[in-house]
Amino acid sequence: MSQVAVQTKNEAVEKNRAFKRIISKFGPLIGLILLTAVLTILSPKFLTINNVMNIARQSSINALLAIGMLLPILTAGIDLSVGSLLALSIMMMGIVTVNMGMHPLLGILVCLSVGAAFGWLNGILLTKLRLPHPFISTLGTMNIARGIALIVTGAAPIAGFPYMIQFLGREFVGPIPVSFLLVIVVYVFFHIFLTRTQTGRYIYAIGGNPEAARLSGINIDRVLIIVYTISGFMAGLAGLVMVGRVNSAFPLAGLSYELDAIAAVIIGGASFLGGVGTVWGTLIGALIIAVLRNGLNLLNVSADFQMTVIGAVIIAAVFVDVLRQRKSKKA
Amino acid sequence: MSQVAVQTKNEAVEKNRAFKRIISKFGPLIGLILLTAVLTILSPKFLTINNVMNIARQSSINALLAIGMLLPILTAGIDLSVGSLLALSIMMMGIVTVNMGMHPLLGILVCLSVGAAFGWLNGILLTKLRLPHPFISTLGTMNIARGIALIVTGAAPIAGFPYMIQFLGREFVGPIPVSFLLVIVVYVFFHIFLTRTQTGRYIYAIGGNPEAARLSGINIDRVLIIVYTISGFMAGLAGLVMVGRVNSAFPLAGLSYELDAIAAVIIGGASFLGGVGTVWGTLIGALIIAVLRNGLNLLNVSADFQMTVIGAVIIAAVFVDVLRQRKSKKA
Amino acid sequence: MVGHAENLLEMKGIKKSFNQNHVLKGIDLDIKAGEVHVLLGENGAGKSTLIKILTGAYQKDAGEIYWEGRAVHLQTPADAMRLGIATIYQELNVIPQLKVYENIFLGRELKRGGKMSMLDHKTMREEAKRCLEMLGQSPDLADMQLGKLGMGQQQLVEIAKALTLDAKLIIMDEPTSSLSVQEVHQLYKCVEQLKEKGIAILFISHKLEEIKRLGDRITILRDGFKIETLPVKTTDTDDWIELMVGRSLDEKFPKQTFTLGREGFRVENLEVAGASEPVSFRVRYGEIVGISGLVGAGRTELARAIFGADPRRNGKIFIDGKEVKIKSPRDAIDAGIAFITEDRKGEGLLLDQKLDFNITMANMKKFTKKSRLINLNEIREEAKRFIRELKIRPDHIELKARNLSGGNQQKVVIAKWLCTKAKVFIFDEPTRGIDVGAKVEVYRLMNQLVENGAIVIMISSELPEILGMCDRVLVMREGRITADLPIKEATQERIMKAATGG
Amino acid sequence: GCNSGQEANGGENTERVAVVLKTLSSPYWKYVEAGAKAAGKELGIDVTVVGPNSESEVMQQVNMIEDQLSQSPGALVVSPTQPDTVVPVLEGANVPVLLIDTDADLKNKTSFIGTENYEAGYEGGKLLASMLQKGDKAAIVSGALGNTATDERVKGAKAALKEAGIEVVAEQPADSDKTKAMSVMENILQKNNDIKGVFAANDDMALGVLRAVEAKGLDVKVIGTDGTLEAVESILAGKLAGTIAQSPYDMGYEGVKNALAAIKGKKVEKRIKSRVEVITKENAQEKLEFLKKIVE
Ligand SMILES: Nc1ncnc2c1ncn2[C@@H]1O[C@H](COP(=O)(O)OP(=O)(O)OP(=O)(O)O)[C@@H](O)[C@H]1O
Ligand SMILES: Nc1ncnc2c1ncn2[C@@H]1O[C@H](COP(=O)(O)OP(=O)(O)OP(=O)(O)O)[C@@H](O)[C@H]1O
Ligand SMILES: [Mg+2]
Ligand SMILES: [Mg+2]
Repeated sequence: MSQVAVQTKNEAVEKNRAFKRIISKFGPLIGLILLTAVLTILSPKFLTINNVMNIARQSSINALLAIGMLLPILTAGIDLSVGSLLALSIMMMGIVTVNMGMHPLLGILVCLSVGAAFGWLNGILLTKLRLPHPFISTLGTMNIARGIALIVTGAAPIAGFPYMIQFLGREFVGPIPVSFLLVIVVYVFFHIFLTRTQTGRYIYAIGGNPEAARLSGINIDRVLIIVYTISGFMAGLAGLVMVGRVNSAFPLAGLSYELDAIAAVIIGGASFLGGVGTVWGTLIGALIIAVLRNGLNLLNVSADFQMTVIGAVIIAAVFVDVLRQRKSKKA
Repeated sequence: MSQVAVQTKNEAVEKNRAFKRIISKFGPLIGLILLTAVLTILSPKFLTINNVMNIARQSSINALLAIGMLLPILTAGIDLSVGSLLALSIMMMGIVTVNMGMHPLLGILVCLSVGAAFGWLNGILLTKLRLPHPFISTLGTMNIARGIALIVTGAAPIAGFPYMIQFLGREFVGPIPVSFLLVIVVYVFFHIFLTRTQTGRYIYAIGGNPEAARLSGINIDRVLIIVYTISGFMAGLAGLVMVGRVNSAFPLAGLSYELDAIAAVIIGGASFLGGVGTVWGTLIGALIIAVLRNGLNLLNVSADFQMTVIGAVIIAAVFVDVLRQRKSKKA
Repeated sequence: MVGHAENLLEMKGIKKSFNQNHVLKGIDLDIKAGEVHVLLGENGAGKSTLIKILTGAYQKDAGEIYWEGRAVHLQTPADAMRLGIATIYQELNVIPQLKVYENIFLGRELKRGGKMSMLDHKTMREEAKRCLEMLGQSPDLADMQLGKLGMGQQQLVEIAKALTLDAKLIIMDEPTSSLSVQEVHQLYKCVEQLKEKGIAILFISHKLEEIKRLGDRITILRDGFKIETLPVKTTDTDDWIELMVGRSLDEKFPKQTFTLGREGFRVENLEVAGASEPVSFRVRYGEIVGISGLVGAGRTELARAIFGADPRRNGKIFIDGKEVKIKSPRDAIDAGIAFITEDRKGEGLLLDQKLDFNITMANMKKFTKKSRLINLNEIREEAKRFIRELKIRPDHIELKARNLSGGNQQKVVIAKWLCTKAKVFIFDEPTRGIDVGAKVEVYRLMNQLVENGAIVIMISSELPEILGMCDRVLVMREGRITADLPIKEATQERIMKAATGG
Repeated sequence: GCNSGQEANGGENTERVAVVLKTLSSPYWKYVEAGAKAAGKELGIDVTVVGPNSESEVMQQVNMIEDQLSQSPGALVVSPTQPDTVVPVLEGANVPVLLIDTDADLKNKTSFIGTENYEAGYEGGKLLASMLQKGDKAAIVSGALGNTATDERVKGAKAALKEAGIEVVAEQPADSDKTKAMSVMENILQKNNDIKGVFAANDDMALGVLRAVEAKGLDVKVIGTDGTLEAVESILAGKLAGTIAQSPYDMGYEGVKNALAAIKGKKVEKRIKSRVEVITKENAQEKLEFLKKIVE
């Protein structure tokens, strides 16, 4: 009988442990749920299908940038250039499709490849030129890309994109914005990439201990170049969605978007020291930011208070996560 | 005889080594010298006393912020809030001295203590609330402080400060701006602080290996709180200089100054991974940025090209340092 | 020019220097298939540097390497792995954030199909489990996050990693330095099995008994030169030592016995996490107390709890009969306790700081003048003194800790704690990675400490040194003390029995 | 543009006018630049136009003024981002100083050329009110708080709307960013779907707002400010209801022209008003042609 008792207890412990693993996996979710609960109480309009779809749409640009940003952060790096790359990508797309009247598909190709190419450059600067930290190389390309975006059209915006380009950012499937469906697809892809492929695991390994990774035969340079290229590519993709949303490209687009992207990644539980962070955490981080902005608009919080509230909520969201982890450790 | 020969050779080796040590200590200096040389050739106005003093004055705000930023970076942290703290500090000073007409000394006290108090808060958030990385806590306070700065006067600027407050940012001793003298004094102070005091050394130790530091009996929390308090204090001091320069305080002051400060620190040879970086490197980093901006202005480079050039030079400045180090290693 | 075909590996005239420091001045080495070839040399002799050249981690300045008779150029670790060279480095090279099985397969993951296909987590997990069992470990380990394991277990993971690689040559740089008896024997068995399969092993160790037991040939390095290659079985260990240090060593354990004094240090009812009962023990002046046990027995945890490095719920600590309240390492240091940690890289050193900084950092107060400024000269002098006393090499204080050899790094950690002038010294694996000559220095130091009225506790997984240097032995198992033996009664068998519970 | 100026003077010592703007990275300031350069070309003088990367770089503008002064130009034309901040440095200038677009409390200024932003905002509010009924609901989308130009416009618009009895039910910031403006408007409409009109503190935001309105298929009048090419095209297409143009081209042109007059010692009016144009569908075509001409 005591044998059975022990077993039952063990099972309970096992269950408890599994539960904790889930909690700890979906940690930042608690912050999101809390925030949603508060806003639902404060504003009756908040939890309506319509508004939820608004949030889904509004979060998509940042969500795409953030998932790109997750990779450099996993390797203990950072990519400050994404906002500028977004701008440069869409300006080039505008020139190709609107000013030069080429086929929209070519425009999309240009948009994505400009982002990827500059991202690749970031990777090369970091690995081949051996610049000390991506903060510097991407700060450099951030300025370079923004400068070029301003130069190419003399700071003039470009409007009137063909429907095919606008599709992603504009259309709906039923009530669901295509841009959010894109986000889901991209996130699933990245989840598989990071957990189930060699390169994905190497990204974690490099962030965890670069020297050990190198001695294990991992080609660090190659992985880092891939990482920054992907981050740049995602900037291009986010740009494509943005153009679809506002049907125009302007050289100051994406200004300081890198901060929101980084915040989403970190709120989502990733670590600047590298090696720690998940795709789903990042998604929740991006949603927290979008929900917050949306809620403040709905409540018509005055502009000066908005900043203060955003600051406080960023801290609170992360703090909830910290509390949770502390608790799960104790128990 | 061969004995003598060996000795001479050894001496030569010793000298060579000492020379290399100096080079490696003043590494980023080479970047600065190169940049100066190029600009002197391109513009006859560049190397005039008048212009050099312009650069000294223009660099001083960033130099003060950067030396404050060096401390968090040495501990493998970061302080994103300095720009906002600068704004909040000077708005509060404006309210106290201009709007309420109190004594300027009280105003200065308020300015410095607001910065320090918020910096202290950053430290508390990091150490006592155990937020995962100062990026988040300071991103939060960055928004909070900016929000409050906007709220306190309803976003209106404040002008007409008493002379005593303007003194630091405005006056000259002979041809030398007081603000630059202040920078020198502050840098000497920080050099002594970091190399010759317990707390200073602990800052390096924490950045180098926090676990080893803790096991060596270092009270990490206490040191980190000091670090962020100092960083905040320096934001207040930089604000004081800014108010002196422009005789006004406005709530958007210091917007994105954290980026320049971080860039100065990193260009100056410090590492984001902590434990590495010097006071003089940081000064040179700040000067490189100021010289670059000034030079581009003198050459009347158009705004869009300026961005591109600044981006390229940031990368180049760091790259020169990398090349130098690689060479000194090979030899 | 080609190498000799009968050699699996041949290195000829290998030279390497770091800045002005000429580490290798022309080393020749050859390894045959199926042999265990041992490298022996003092700390800093260049053993690790030589093998890092062989694994592609460093680039040689001069010389040639032949693999199966053909000249090869090893640019990256991947090149060496491709040839069939697996390496267990001296310092742990693991990714704490990844799981154990992922670490084992790092760099050569198994995939479901072609080159671009997804990873086969299942097979990797299975393989890892098999390999861990071969090393006498629980297969459940495979799914643990590596960072959560102790040093010893991490080292085992490194070994497992090398074993799963289908290698022709396995390099082991002091693989047993953080293992305890049981694991060490498991490893010996593995080595013998590998040998039978015709796999060559390049083995680095400072433990002469194990060299004697495992080795076929031994190559001795000194001052950057190869001194000689000898057959292991027919030569004497004393001859090796003489070749290695240039003089003979009279005794390996310079044990001194002092008159026992009163009780100086006592621990009462201290709970080590996960243990079924609390720990109590006392130490008297004039004795050295050893703590023995298997990997993961909780010895390090006990020390950390005493030192305030981990939170501790219960337990009292007394020094000279007076209770001391310890909540943090600072409190412990103030109370006069020094804790020489086992993981020199993770917990001991500031790798990017100079030696004087490292040596003096736990006792900065001593060098702070009334002006609140630190006297840099005094720091330098003090550091120089310890560098001289402990024979740390190279001996200039301007060197960063990172650029020291493993054994010399260990000495720096010891120096740091000697510098605190503590009353109670807890050494956790103090001689890990230290050469025979230097070990004697460390033992002498312990004698000196005891003589000068300090309390010395030594945690060690090396039975010979426990038996050779201690006056009393505590044995731990699963967080409890299972035996407290005076040295006269302590035999290898009794200690093992208490450690395994068998 | 400046090379031709030198040629026109046949190698003589050309007069040089330095123009320091708030930024050069938006269409509005590009028009000012175009005006200044055109004046330089016509008058045969050397014109240098500079400006920081963005309107938030206040100290960078001050630095630019210092750097221009150290090259001793004949006159300086400045458009101050934060009016108070340029006072100390310009007070020490020993050349004529002309302000354009935004005024500052500067004793030694030669002239101020421009419209107050408050006035532009007020005109915009009036225009919006004229399209609505008394008692209708309206929203305001402002720039980044603390940006004096957009803040002043919002104040002006609010005053005009209040006078006309229009109720402002929401006022939210969108940092002069088109995408953010769209999101903000979506959210405002979520709560107030009976809004009839929106005033946006610049044209970029107005176009973002318009996009959100269009997506919902609502009939909401959107008024912008600046009169950029993109906005005017939108007005022509019957989308944007109107915009307030402050004649940036004229400001640049007049600034340089009067600077030369000041150098030559001629008398310059202390206050030169530039036109505020209310652009709606009626006059949009004309404006479009003008804008297209100047950006070439
Ligand atoms: N990266 C480096 N930079 C500079 N010097 C180095 C570096 N790596 C090793 N050295 C120096 O090379 C010498 C040999 O070091 P190595 O690690 O090969 O010694 P070892 O024989 O393995 O010693 P141990 O037994 O202590 O492990 C030492 O003097 C060390 O200081
Ligand atoms: N940070 C940690 N998190 C979780 N478990 C840990 C951690 N550190 C150690 N352990 C576990 O605690 C147990 C005791 O480890 P400890 O290091 O105290 O043993 P030890 O007797 O000193 O052996 P070793 O020779 O490995 O140092 C081991 O099972 C180990 O896996
Ligand atoms: Mg070694
Ligand atoms: Mg241990």
